[in-house]
Amino acid sequence: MIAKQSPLQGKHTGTAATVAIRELPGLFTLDLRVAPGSVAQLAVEQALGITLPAKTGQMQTVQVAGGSEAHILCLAPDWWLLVGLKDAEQKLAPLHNQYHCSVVDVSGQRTTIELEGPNAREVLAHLWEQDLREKSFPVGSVSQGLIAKAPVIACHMAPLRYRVMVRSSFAVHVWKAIVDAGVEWV
Amino acid sequence: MSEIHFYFDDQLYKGQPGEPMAAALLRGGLLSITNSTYHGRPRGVIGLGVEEPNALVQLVSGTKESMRPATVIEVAEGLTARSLTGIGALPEDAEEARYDKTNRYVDTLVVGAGVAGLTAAAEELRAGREVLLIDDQPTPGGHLRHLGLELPSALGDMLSHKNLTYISRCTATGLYDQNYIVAIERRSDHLGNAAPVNRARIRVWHIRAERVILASGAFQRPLIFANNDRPGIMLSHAAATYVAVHGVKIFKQAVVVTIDNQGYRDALRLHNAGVNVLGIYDARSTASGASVDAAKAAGIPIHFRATVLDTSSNAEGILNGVTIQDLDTKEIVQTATDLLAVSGGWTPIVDLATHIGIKPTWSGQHAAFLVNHTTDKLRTAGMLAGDFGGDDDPAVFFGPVLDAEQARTAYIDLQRDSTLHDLRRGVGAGLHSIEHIKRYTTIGTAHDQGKTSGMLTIGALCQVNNGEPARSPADIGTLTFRPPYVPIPFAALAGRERGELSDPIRITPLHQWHVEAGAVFEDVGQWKRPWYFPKPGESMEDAVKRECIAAREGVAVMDASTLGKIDIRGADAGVFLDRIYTNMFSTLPEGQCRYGLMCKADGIVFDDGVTTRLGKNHYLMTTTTGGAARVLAWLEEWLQTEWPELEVYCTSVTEHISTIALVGPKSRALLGELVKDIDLSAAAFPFMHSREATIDGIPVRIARISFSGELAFEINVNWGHARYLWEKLWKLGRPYDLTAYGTETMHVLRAEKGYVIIGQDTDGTQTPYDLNMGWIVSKKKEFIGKRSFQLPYLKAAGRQQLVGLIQQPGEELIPEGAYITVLNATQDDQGAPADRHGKTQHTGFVTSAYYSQTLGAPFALALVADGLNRMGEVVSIPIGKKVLQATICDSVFIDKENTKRD
Amino acid sequence: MLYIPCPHCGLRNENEFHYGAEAGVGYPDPNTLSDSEWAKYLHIRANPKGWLAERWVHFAGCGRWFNLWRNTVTHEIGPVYLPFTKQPKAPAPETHRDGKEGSIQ
Amino acid sequence: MLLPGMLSQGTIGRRKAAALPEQPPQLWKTVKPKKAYDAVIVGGGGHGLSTAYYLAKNHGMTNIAVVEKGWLAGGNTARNTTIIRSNYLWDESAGIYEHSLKLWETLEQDLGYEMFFSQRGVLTLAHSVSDVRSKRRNFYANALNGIDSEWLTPEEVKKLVPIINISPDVRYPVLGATYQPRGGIAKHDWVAWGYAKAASDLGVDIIQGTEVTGFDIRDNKVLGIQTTQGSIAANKVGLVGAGHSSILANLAGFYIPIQSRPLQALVSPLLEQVLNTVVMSGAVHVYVSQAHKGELVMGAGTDAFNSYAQRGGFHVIEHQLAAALELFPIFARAQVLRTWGGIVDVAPDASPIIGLTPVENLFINCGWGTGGFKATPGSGWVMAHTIATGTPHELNRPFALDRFTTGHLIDEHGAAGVAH
Ligand SMILES: Cc1cc2nc3c(=O)[nH]c(=O)nc-3n(C[C@H](O)[C@H](O)[C@H](O)COP(=O)(O)OP(=O)(O)OC[C@H]3O[C@@H](n4cnc5c(N)ncnc54)[C@H](O)[C@@H]3O)c2cc1C
Ligand SMILES: NC(=O)c1ccc[n+]([C@@H]2O[C@H](COP(=O)([O-])OP(=O)(O)OC[C@H]3O[C@@H](n4cnc5c(N)ncnc54)[C@H](O)[C@@H]3O)[C@@H](O)[C@H]2O)c1
Ligand SMILES: Cc1cc2nc3c(=O)[nH]c(=O)nc-3n(C[C@H](O)[C@H](O)[C@H](O)COP(=O)(O)O)c2cc1C
Ligand SMILES: [Zn+2]
Repeated sequence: MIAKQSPLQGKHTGTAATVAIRELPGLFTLDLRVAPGSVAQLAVEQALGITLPAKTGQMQTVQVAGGSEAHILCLAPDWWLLVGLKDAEQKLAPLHNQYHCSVVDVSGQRTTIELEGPNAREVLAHLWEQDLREKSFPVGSVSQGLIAKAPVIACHMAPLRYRVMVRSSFAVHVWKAIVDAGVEWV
Repeated sequence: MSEIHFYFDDQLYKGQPGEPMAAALLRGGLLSITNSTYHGRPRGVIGLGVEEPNALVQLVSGTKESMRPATVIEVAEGLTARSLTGIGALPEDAEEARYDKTNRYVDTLVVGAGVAGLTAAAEELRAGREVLLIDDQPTPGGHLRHLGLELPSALGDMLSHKNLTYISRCTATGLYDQNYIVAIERRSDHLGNAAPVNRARIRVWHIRAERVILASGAFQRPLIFANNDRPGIMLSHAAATYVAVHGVKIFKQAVVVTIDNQGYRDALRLHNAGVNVLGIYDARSTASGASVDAAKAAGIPIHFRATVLDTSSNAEGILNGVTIQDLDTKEIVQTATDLLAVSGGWTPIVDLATHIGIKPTWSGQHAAFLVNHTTDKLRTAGMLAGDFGGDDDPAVFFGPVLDAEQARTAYIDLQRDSTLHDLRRGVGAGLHSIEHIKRYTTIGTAHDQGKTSGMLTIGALCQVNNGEPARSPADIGTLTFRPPYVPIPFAALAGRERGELSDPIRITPLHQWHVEAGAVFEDVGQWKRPWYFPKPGESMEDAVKRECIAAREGVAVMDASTLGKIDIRGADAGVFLDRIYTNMFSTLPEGQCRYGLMCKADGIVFDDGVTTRLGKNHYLMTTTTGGAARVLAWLEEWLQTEWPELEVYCTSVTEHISTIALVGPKSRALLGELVKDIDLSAAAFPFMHSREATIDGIPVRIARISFSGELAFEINVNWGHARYLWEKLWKLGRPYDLTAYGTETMHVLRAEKGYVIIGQDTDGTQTPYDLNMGWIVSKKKEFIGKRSFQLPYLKAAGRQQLVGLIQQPGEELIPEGAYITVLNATQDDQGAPADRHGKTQHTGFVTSAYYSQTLGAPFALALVADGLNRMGEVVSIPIGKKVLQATICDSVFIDKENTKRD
Repeated sequence: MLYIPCPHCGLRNENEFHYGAEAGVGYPDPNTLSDSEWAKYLHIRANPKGWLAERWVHFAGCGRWFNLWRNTVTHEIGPVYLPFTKQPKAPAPETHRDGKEGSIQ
Repeated sequence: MLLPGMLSQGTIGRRKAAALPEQPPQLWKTVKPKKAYDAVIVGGGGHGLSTAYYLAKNHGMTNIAVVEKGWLAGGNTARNTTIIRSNYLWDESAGIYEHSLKLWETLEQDLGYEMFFSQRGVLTLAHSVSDVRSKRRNFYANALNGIDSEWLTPEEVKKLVPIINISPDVRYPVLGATYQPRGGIAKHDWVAWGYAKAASDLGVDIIQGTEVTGFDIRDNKVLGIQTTQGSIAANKVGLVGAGHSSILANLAGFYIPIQSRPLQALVSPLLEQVLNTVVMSGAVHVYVSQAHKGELVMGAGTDAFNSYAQRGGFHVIEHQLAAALELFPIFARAQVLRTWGGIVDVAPDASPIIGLTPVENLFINCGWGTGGFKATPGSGWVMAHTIATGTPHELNRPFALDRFTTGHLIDEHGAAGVAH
C-alpha cells in the first residue's frame, strides 16, 4: 500500500526539558454517531467489545493487539471518535443496515500535534481558551475548541502531555501558532 | 544599588532601580515637564501613578509607545523619552517587540496588592482556594510602598504560598461579564537593554475567576482654585512620597491645603524630611486624630476654615506663592512657597466594578463614591469599599467659590485644559447632565480619563446650579467609566494575530505542488486556491486562455479539494435531503449523483452542489467552498431543533477527501491509464454516476460530474493520498499535455455553460426562478423556502432573471458588476446621462463576464429585469463616459444539447 | 466574552458558540399561514429588555443546540434547557446591578 | 546611550493643539411637558431631533415635543464613529442616503451651528477577488444614481492614505477600493445639539429624563403617550427610539423585525495627524478616521447576541485591532484609550424601517442599525413628511414595515455584517 502523506510531514521541535512539539501522523480515526442508550449503541459496544465513555469530554484508553493504545473520545452525547482502533471499521460496518448509527472513516480529516514537557500546559494556555486546570481538564479529558481561530480537539493524555487534533487544511496554521506560542520555551 | 542612566528631552538623568521616571526627574530638579495641550501652560508632575494628567512622555527608545505618564514608567538602562504636550506621535519604523496573550482560570482573582488585597488573598488561601493576585506596581504593598514601608511579615510570607500566583506590573484593564478580566502585564520595559528578545513585552491575560476581589485602592484628588495647575502644585501624598521616599530635595518650604487628615500625614512626612511646612490650611472647622495631634506636636501651624484661592508663579510659570482665603471672613493672605501640597480627599478606584454596570454609591462621610459590593462572585475591599483606615474624616469640599475671572484658570481637567469657566458656560447653555458637561468641556476624555478630574466635575456641578436647587454628588452621579482602565497599545491587543497568523490559512494537500508550479493564489474565505497557473512570461489572460483551451480540447486538471463534503447517513437521509433541497433526492438511484439547490426559509438561494447516493441510507453531499461550515450547521440546526425524529447523521469529511477534477475530451483516455479496475466507457459509466475503483491499490471514488460541460471525472481520494495521485496523473499526463487550471478558468468554463456560482451570480436576493432554474424546484414535495415563493414580491412579474449577454468579437469585455440599461438610455443628444430624478434607470447588472476562447467573443451572465422575455434585445452598459452594448441571450453559451460531456 | 454553560461540555467562552435568537419558535406548517403570519415566522423574534429565552449552538464544541435564559441588560445567565424539553420559568430580575443604560443624572 | 536620531525626536510632538471653537451660550431649554401636543417624538437622538426640527421648519408644526428617557442624544448618537457617506448599493438606499448627504452639505448654515462636518472622503477597501467584484458593482450602481464614487487601485489608495500597507504579502491584501470624496465625518454630539438648539428656537419642547412607558390607543388610533412624568396627549406620535424600538412597538401592540445588538467603538488618545480620510474595510472589520481633536476613532463589530447593556465583549475589540494593524502597521504604538458600546437596532435586511404602523397616527423610524448617523438629516426630513402628511415621502416608501410581508427586502448587508 502506498504510504499516506501527513499534513505536517512528521514535523517536530523543542525538547522534553521544556516542551517538545511533534506531529503524530496518520492516526486511524473513525467518527461514530449513535444515540446514547439506544439498542444501536448496545450493538456498537458489543461489536467492539468495549463500553463507550458516556460523558461528553471523557476519553477512554484501550489496549489493542500489538501493545499499542487506542482512544475513544466522547465529543457529544451521541458522538465519538475512535482513534487507533484499526479493526473497528470492519466490525461496525455491518451495523449500518440494521441500526441507526453512522460510522465514517475520517482518518484524513485531521492530524495530531502532541505537546509534551513541563511547559506544555503553559504553551497550550497561550492559545487554548478553555480551563486547563487539573480539576477541570484532568488526564483522560477531551474537548473541542479553537486554536488560533481553527477548530481543534484537545486531549489530555498524561500529566505533561497533550494532543491537539487539527483538521488537515488548518494543520500548518495551527502548527505555526503552537510553535510561536512556545517561543519563550522552545 | 547601582544607578540607572536615562535620557529625557535629551538630558541625562539618574534613577534607582524600580522607581518611576517622575521621581528621578523631580530629583533631578525638573519641575516643569511640559506645556499643556491647548493653553500652553507649563505643567509638572502632580500624581503618583496612572492618575497623572500632566507628565506625559513618549518612549523614544525601545518600543516608542506613543504616550505614557512619567509616573508609571520605571527607569531602566537605555531608556530615552521625550515630553509630550498631550498629543502623541506614531513613528513609522516597524514595531519589533513581541506581544502575546494567555488564558488563565483561577478560583479567586484579587486585583490590587495593597494591604486590602493581600489580606483578602490570605483569607482566600485559608479557605483552600487557589489565588491569582495582580498588581500594577513593580512590588506589592500598595500605599505602603509610597510610605517606604515593608510588608507586614505575615502578608509578605503569604506571597510564597503554593496556591498563590502573584503577578507584578500587571494591570487589570477591564472587568467583563461572568468574572472575565483582561489584564496587561508589562514584562520587559523595566529590564531596559537587558530584556531578552524572545520575551513578550506585554502579555495580555484573559482571566476567568470564580471569585473576583477588587482592592484597587484610591487616588487622591486635587481642589479647584485659580491657577491650580502650576508646577510646584502636587497631590500631597505624591509630594510627600517623592520627598520622603525618593529623596527629592528641591522643595524648601511647603504649604499644605487639605480637607481631610491625609493632608496632616503628608505634612508630617514633608516636615520629617526637612521641608519647612509653612502651614496646613484645612477647609474644615476642626480636625482630630493622631495625625492632627502629631502635626500640632511637630509645630506645624494649622489654620481651619481656610483654603487656597489662587497661586502665583515666577517668570517660568513655576509656583512661588499661594493666596489663602479664610472661608468665613473671605479675607485673603499671600504666602511665598515653592510647594503646594493638596489633599482634596480620596477617590476610590471604582472603574473596574462599574464596567459591568455596578453603580457606585455616594458616601458623604467619605466624601467619595464607593463600591461596597459583596456577592459570592464579586466583592470589593479596602479603600474602594470605604475602608479609608480610620481617622480621615474628609469634608465634602471641592474648592472655594471663584469669580468669573478666577474660574478661567481654575483647571478641572488639566490635560484637556478644561476649566471651571468652561463648565459654567455649559451649565449656562442649558446643560444639566454631567454627561453633557463632559461632552461640552471634554473633561475626562484625555489619556488619564478623568481619574482626578471626574470627581472635581461633580463637585463643581454641585456648586454651579444655574438657579436650580443645589444638587449633591448623589444627584449628579459619576461619569461613565469604560475599559480600559489604562490605555493599552494596539500592538498588545493584536498580540500574535499578525501577519500569517492573523487569520487561518487553509490549504489542500496539493498546495505545495501549486506553489512550486508558480500558481497565483486567490483567497476564497480562508482557503488559498490557485487562481491561474501562468507560465513564465504569461499574463493572466494568456494563462486562462491556455487553460481553457486545454480543458475544451485536451485534458486539464484542477484541485477541487476545498469543496465542502458531508457524509449523510440514516434511514431518513433521503427524506431529509428532500426537505433541504428544492429538488428530489429520495428517488436518486444508488451510485448516482444529482445537482441540488438549497434555499433559506425566505426562499432565497443559499448553496448548491452535487450529492451522490452511495447506498440505500447513505449520501455524500458536496457544498461550495465557502459554504461548507454554513451548510453543515444548517443541516444540524434542522435535525436537532425541528426534526429530531429523522434518523440522520451528518459528518464533515471535507478534509478526509481530496477531490481532483480531470476535465476535457481526453480525460477518459488519461484516466484509463490510471484506473484499470472499472470500465470508464460512457455506456458502462454514464454521466452523473459514481464508481469505486483503485489506483495503485489506493481506493478512490470517481464521479462523472462536469462543471465545464466537458467530459470530466472527479476523483475523490483520501487527503493523504492526494499528492501521490496528483503526481502520478502528471507523470501519465505528459503525453496528453495535461494542463493545470485554477479558479479563473473554472469560472470561464462554467459560465460558458451557464452554470451559476452562488455568491457571484446571486447577491442574496434570488430565488431559483430568478436563476432560470424553475426546473429544479419540485412541485411534488415540501421543502425549506417553498412557502416564500408565494410572497407577492417574490412571485411578481418583471423580477431580475439570469440571462446571458453576448458581445461581438473584438469588443471590450464588460466589467463584472456593471449595470445595464435599455439601449441608449444613458445618452441624449449631448451624450449626457438621461435624467430620471437625477438618476439613470437600470434594468439589471452583470454578475460574471469573461472572454470566451470558444466563442471568440466576450460574454457575460447578468441579472436582467424580465430578462427571460427579452431574448435578442440589445442593451447598453454605461461605463464611465463609455457605453458598451450587448445582446441578451440564453445563459447557456456552448453545447446546449449536452453532447460534449459524454 | 460571555461564559456559556453548554449542557454537554460545561462552561465555555462565547466565541465557541453561535447565537440563535429567541427560543421556542417552531417551524410552522407553511401552507396554512397567511403571508403576514409567514413573514412573522421569518423575521420577527422577541427582543425584550430583560430576560430572554434564546437559542445557542456550541458550534466549536459538541455542536449541539440548546436554550437558555439570559438577561439582556445584565447579561446574567439563567436556566439552561434542551430542545423539546419544558421551558423553565424566567428567573427573577437581578437586584444588585441595575445596569440601566443612559439614565438621566 | 543616546543615538543621534533620538536627539531630533526630542522636540517633535510639541505642536500646540487647536482648541475647539466655543459653544454658543444657549443650546436648548429644559422644559416640563405640557398636557398636549400636536405631535410627540419619542426618542431624543439625532433622528428624533431632526424629525422635530423638520416638522417645525418644513411643515410648520411647532406645538410638538421630543421626549427622551435619558440625557439628550445619549443613545447611539453619542457613541457612533460618525462616518457619513451615501454610496449604498440599492437605488432605494442611494435615494435616502444621498438626500441626507445633500442636506449635510448645507446643514451648518441651515442650523446656524458649527458641527465640524468634514468632507474628507470615505475609502472602502476590497481584499479579495470576490470583494473587488461586489465593490465594483457598488461603484457602478453609484454612478447611475448620480453619486460621486471612484474606483482606486492599490497604488491610488496608497497615494491617498500613505500609511496603508498595500503590500501583496499581507494576509488580506488591498486589491482596490471605492472612494466617495463627498463622504466624511461630523462631530456627533454637536449635530444633535445643533438640531436641538434649532428646534428649541422654533418652539419645540425638549423633554429629558422622561421615559415613555405606554400609549393611549383607542379604536386603533393613538391619542397620546404615558411617561414616567405622566400622560401626554398627542395627535400624532413618532417612534424614533433606535435600539429600544421593539420595546416601543410592543408597548403599542405590534411587532417589528428588529433585534438589538451591542456595537462597539473605541478611541485612541490624541495623536498627530496621520489619517485625513475615512477608511473602511468590511472584509477585515476596520472602520477608522482621525477626529478633529486628533483621536483615532474606530468602529468594531457587533456582538453576536441581543443586549441592552451598551457594552460589548472585549474579544470583539481585540480582533478589530489585529485587523487594523495588518492594514496600518503604524498604529502599533497607538493606544486604546476608551471602548464603549451602543445598542443598534438591526433589521433582517440591514435597512431602516420608516413609515406607518398598524396603529393610526403612530409612525415609526428605526432599523438604522450600525449606520444611521449619516442619515440623521435625511431620516428626519422624510419622517417629518410622513408624520405631517400621514403618508410616506417618496424616499421612504420602499422602507415601509410591510416589505417584510411582501418580501421586498432591501438587503444592504454587503460583504460584512457591519455597515457604518
Ligand atoms: C459604535 C457605533 C458606531 C456607529 N458608527 C456609525 C457610523 O460610523 N456612521 C453611521 O452613519 N452610523 C453609525 N452608527 C449608527 C448610528 O449611531 C445610529 O444609527 C444613529 O445614531 C441612530 O440615531 P437615533 O437618533 O435613531 O438613535 P439614538 O441616538 O439611539 O436615539 C434614540 C433615543 O431614543 C431614546 N428612547 C428609547 N426608548 C425611549 C422611551 N421609551 N422613552 C423615551 N426615550 C426613549 C433613547 O434614550 C435614545 O436617546 C454607529 C452606532 C454605534 C453604536
Ligand atoms: N496612610 C496613607 O497614606 C494611606 C493611603 C492609602 C491607603 N491607606 C490605607 O491602606 C489600606 C488599604 O488600602 P488598599 O489596599 O485599598 O489600597 P492600596 O492603594 O494600598 O492598594 C491598591 C493597589 O492596587 C493597585 N491597583 C489599582 N488598580 C489596579 C488595577 N486595575 N490593576 C492592578 N492593580 C491595581 C494599586 O497600584 C495599589 O498597588 C486602607 O484601608 C487605608 O487605611 C493609607
Ligand atoms: C467620535 C467620537 C470621538 C470620541 N473621542 C473621545 C475622546 O477623545 N476621549 C474619550 O475619552 N472619549 C471619546 N469618545 C467616547 C465618549 O467618551 C463616550 O465613551 C461615548 O460617547 C459613549 O458614552 P459612554 O461611554 O459614556 O457610555 C468619543 C466618542 C465618539 C463617538
Ligand atoms: Zn458543548
